[in-house]
Amino acid sequence: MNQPIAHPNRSAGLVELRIPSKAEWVAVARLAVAAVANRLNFSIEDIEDVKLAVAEACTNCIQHAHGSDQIEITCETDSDALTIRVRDYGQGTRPEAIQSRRVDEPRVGGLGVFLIRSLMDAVEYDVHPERGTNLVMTKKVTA
Amino acid sequence: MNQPIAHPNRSAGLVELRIPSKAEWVAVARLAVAAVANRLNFSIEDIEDVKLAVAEACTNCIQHAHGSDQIEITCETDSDALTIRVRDYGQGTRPEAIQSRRVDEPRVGGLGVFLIRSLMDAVEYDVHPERGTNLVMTKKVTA
Amino acid sequence: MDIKVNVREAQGDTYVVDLNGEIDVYTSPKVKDAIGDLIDKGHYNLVINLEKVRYIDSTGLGVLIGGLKRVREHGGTVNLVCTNPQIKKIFDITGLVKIFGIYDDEDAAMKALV
Amino acid sequence: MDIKVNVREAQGDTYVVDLNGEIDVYTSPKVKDAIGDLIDKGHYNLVINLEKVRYIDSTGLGVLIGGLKRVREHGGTVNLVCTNPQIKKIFDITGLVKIFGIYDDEDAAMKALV
Ligand SMILES: Nc1ncnc2c1ncn2[C@@H]1O[C@H](COP(=O)(O)OP(=O)(O)O)[C@@H](O)[C@H]1O
Ligand SMILES: Nc1ncnc2c1ncn2[C@@H]1O[C@H](COP(=O)(O)OP(=O)(O)O)[C@@H](O)[C@H]1O
Repeated sequence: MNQPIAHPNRSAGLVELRIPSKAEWVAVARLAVAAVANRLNFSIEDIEDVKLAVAEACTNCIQHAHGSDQIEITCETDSDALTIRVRDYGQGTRPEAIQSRRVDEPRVGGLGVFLIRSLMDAVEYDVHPERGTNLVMTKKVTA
Repeated sequence: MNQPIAHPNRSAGLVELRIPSKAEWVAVARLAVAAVANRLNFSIEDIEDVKLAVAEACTNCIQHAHGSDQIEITCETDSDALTIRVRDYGQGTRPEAIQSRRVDEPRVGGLGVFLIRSLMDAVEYDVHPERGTNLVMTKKVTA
Repeated sequence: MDIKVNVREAQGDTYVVDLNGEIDVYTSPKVKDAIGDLIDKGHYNLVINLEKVRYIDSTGLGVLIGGLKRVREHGGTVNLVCTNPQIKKIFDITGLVKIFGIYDDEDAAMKALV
Repeated sequence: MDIKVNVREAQGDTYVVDLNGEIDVYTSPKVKDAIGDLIDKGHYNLVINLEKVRYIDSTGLGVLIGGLKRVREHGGTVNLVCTNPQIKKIFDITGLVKIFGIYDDEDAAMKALV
């Protein structure tokens, strides 16, 4: 908690956001990232995909990363891709937990990671039971 | 530059944002802050006021704070007020420079600080020629 | 960034839930409560109108799935009205199109119910 | 978060500049260029239609003021069409209402020009 945001590869197009790990602030992350995506040449549909992926990631931090009071979202923009990192400093999880499934019976839950993987072009989870979860996901601009 | 965001009074409702000090990212600050304001009971008009004040502050960082590559925006929310800090780490200015004027002849420029002071309920500039500029402004929720 | 929920009685013993806004982790409890109330009162045939929903996430989907599960236990069903292509896409990629009846207008959703 | 600029020739030697979107530090250079082009070509009586502008900041105001200054040197003028209450308020508190002719529709802005 409360660590300064690390900047290994600070670039000109880096936007960093921190929100409290509470449901009411997810909309802020969603809209800020949509505004970032708007600066690239994304279609409206792609921007909606990115919004949803970020929201799912934040929702998971809030619901599963116990002990983390903040969520850190960084956006790195290129002319041809948007890379978004969502991380918490809470109680993490085991890699096996990060599974995604399609629905074939009405069961509540378990759709977040599936949606993230479906909507983004590259998704990498760095999970650790103690250190919290670090998700890096990329959406490519398709011209 | 590149200082970690300082958290003297971290509170539950604190949202922090960093954008590159470039014109194209001001819209991200504007929309993120609007999303934060939306979480309080602000009227649409008040949210527009807050958006414009933040944009004017960011525009000034971009146009006047030479040597600062980032702008830091923090929003602290209360049930009855939104306090926004906008700071840069660039070349600052002298207090006398922070003046506001009304227009009585068509002259370009010099409206930003005036608008900030007009639209927000409390505005405090901490200016320094070397350390950069720190603006703290508050908008009260009027029920 | 909020949700408006409106519940209307329709023909037969069916109820329509109109949703207007965004359904996410913050707003979905309100939707869940509205649907839960109806089910608690013994109404098991529902149309949920998503025409004015601009955004839904997995929490919102979870509320809809949860509602469907509960009414099915009583032989009821939940039909959805949805026209937004982005939201349709979400039902599509999650496979929920195969679980929910999804219709382009309320009339069709209603007819399929009774 | 972008601006669309459209220039139309109107009656007499007047031109209308239609703006659609948000005018801020990022988008205002595009507006400045469009107005500057017209003035460079000797058109000094302009109507700038802000009806579809959702947002303007001091950079945008500066572009309008700069245009007005330039056309006035040639005996011309700039009239604005503006209906958005928030934008009207900005012209009001900055005192720009006293410098620009601001009208509720293009017809009125046009008539006041010629
Ligand atoms: N930030 C996180 N911290 C801890 N665990 C996480 C995090 N993100 C995902 N997980 C794990 O991945 C699982 C699958 O997540 P998801 O697909 O969104 O479904 P759900 O949240 O409904 O369980 C979660 O149940 C949780 O165990
Ligand atoms: N972040 C900042 N860094 C340095 N100088 C600033 C900053 N913000 C405001 N100023 C000073 O305040 C002056 C007034 O700003 P403003 O009212 O926005 O008008 P303008 O930007 O058009 O000059 C600027 O010209 C500048 O000297």
